Amino acid sequence: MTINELLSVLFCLSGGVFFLAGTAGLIRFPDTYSRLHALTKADNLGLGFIVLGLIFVAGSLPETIKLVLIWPLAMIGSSSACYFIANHVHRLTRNKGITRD
Amino acid sequence: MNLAFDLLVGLSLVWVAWRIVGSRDHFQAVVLFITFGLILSLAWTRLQSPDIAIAEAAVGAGLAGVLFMDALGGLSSSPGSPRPAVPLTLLFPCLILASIMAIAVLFVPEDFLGLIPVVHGALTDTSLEYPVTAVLLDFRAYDTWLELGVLLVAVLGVMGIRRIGSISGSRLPAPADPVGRWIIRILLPIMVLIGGYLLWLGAFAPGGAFQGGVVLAAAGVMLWQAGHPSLGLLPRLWWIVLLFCGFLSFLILAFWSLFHSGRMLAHPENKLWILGVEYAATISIATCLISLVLASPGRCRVRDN
Amino acid sequence: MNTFFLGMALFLVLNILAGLWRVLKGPEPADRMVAAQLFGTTGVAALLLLAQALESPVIRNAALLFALLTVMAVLAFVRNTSYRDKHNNDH
Amino acid sequence: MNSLLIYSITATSLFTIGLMGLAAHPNLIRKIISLNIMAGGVFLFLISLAYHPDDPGVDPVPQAMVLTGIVVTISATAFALCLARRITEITGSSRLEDKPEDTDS
Repeated sequence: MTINELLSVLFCLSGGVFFLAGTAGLIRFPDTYSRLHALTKADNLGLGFIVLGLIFVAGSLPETIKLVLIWPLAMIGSSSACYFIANHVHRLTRNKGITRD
Repeated sequence: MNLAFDLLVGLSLVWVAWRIVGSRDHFQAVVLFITFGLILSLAWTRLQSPDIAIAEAAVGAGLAGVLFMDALGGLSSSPGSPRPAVPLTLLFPCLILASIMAIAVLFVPEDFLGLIPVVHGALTDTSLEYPVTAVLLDFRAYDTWLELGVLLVAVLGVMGIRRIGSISGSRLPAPADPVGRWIIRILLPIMVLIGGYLLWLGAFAPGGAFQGGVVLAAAGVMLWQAGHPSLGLLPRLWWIVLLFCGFLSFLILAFWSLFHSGRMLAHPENKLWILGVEYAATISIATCLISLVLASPGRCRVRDN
Repeated sequence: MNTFFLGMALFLVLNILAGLWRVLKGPEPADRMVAAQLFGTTGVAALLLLAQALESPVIRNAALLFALLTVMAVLAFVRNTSYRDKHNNDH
Repeated sequence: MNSLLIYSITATSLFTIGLMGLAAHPNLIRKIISLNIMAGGVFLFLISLAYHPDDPGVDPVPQAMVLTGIVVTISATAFALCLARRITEITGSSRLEDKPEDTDS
């Protein structure tokens, strides 16, 4: 096992830990706002670690660039989705007359 | 490990499908259906069909989600039925059907090769290097041609139901807030780029007219979601030209080869012909799918009693 | 090495299955939507790992598309539910 | 027990589950989702027959058929949803009941 493969395994495993944390957060957190943390923080970090791990074994330069491109795109997508959902929930609770800080 | 992965994906597909059918809440069923598409694309990946995984990614994650969410918003949100979703009298015939089909699967011979040798033998006759694209655009060009016809019929049907003649007057969603406009400004050029890249890739690697068209369609729908009329900006004539250009280019190719070689849709000698047909088909697929999504929301213009 | 990547992908699929509990339980539609978006990110990672494990780099295109497109369903969801609320308030 | 068997049996189960949903649900959106599940089952069956793990690779003809099939399915879904909207507008309900209600109004 070369040093590259070892690093790759290490980073992928830590990415897996973050995904596990994200899933646990999705299931265990009490309300919608806190569940959004699982989406925007834990899973994006997990994806970042897995991308980082795969870069070590990706091979050619174009493939590496594609891999590196995927992470910021996924982050843009999920963070804006988080904003939309949070905005939506906030509007709903405000319309119902429930104040929630 | 392969076997474990296959078992897990298969079981989760069946379970998710069962939950989709069994759930009372319609919104829950739609979200589960989006997840179903995701797991299905993992199965396509495992079965070494990257073309289908790409198409499923664009259709399942993008277009189908938008269509069903729109439909949930438009149709009345009546709560699910209080009785059990699946009656028992239906369960037994379906179980029998499933077991008959499963037993039939056992009789598929192990060394069943299908059409692989034929396709690979004929691949030297065509100017395309990637077999799936060669099948789509050359060997089974009739299928692709009529498939474009089906898309056109679907668009005409939707236009007929909505009683509208073009999508230029179709209802716009409320303009997205600054964040929505910002992400669309970032994501849209990348999506158009990927659509073109997939189209270019199709001659020698997984990609091609269908995948490129679906990705471009998703880009158009996303633009529309930001409150921009996207294709609705076009004059009606240009919109019709874009809708029909794929179908018409196949028609022209058919007649051209009929006069030159005596057979309809024979192998064109020149690679430019195939590329032209492929590009026209991509534009038509994208235009048809965008029109289908854009034309559906809102009420009908004329209400008859 | 490929077996390790396939095993990681399997682990991510297990994560998705565990997260389905939130979709089923849900109480609000927004919770279900959060779960769907989370599956999108997990699915991107699983597809990337599968691309490495099965040695077919074109799968990365599919992963790229998932990363780009999962937000579309959220946009449609927010638009339609807020429209429906406005509609209900009118009557 | 190999991958071919797993995926084909999954495909037949998906087809049956979709059929069951199509018959059981009165709501039109649910019927259309069930149709989509059935389509997924058919596609999975075709591809599982096309897949050969050994040297000849994957059969391109079913792949091309499924590729066209996916695009046809999404356009048919859009058309069906449009029809469902029209039915809802005319009858005022998005359900198909066994006993038709009085729709005099």
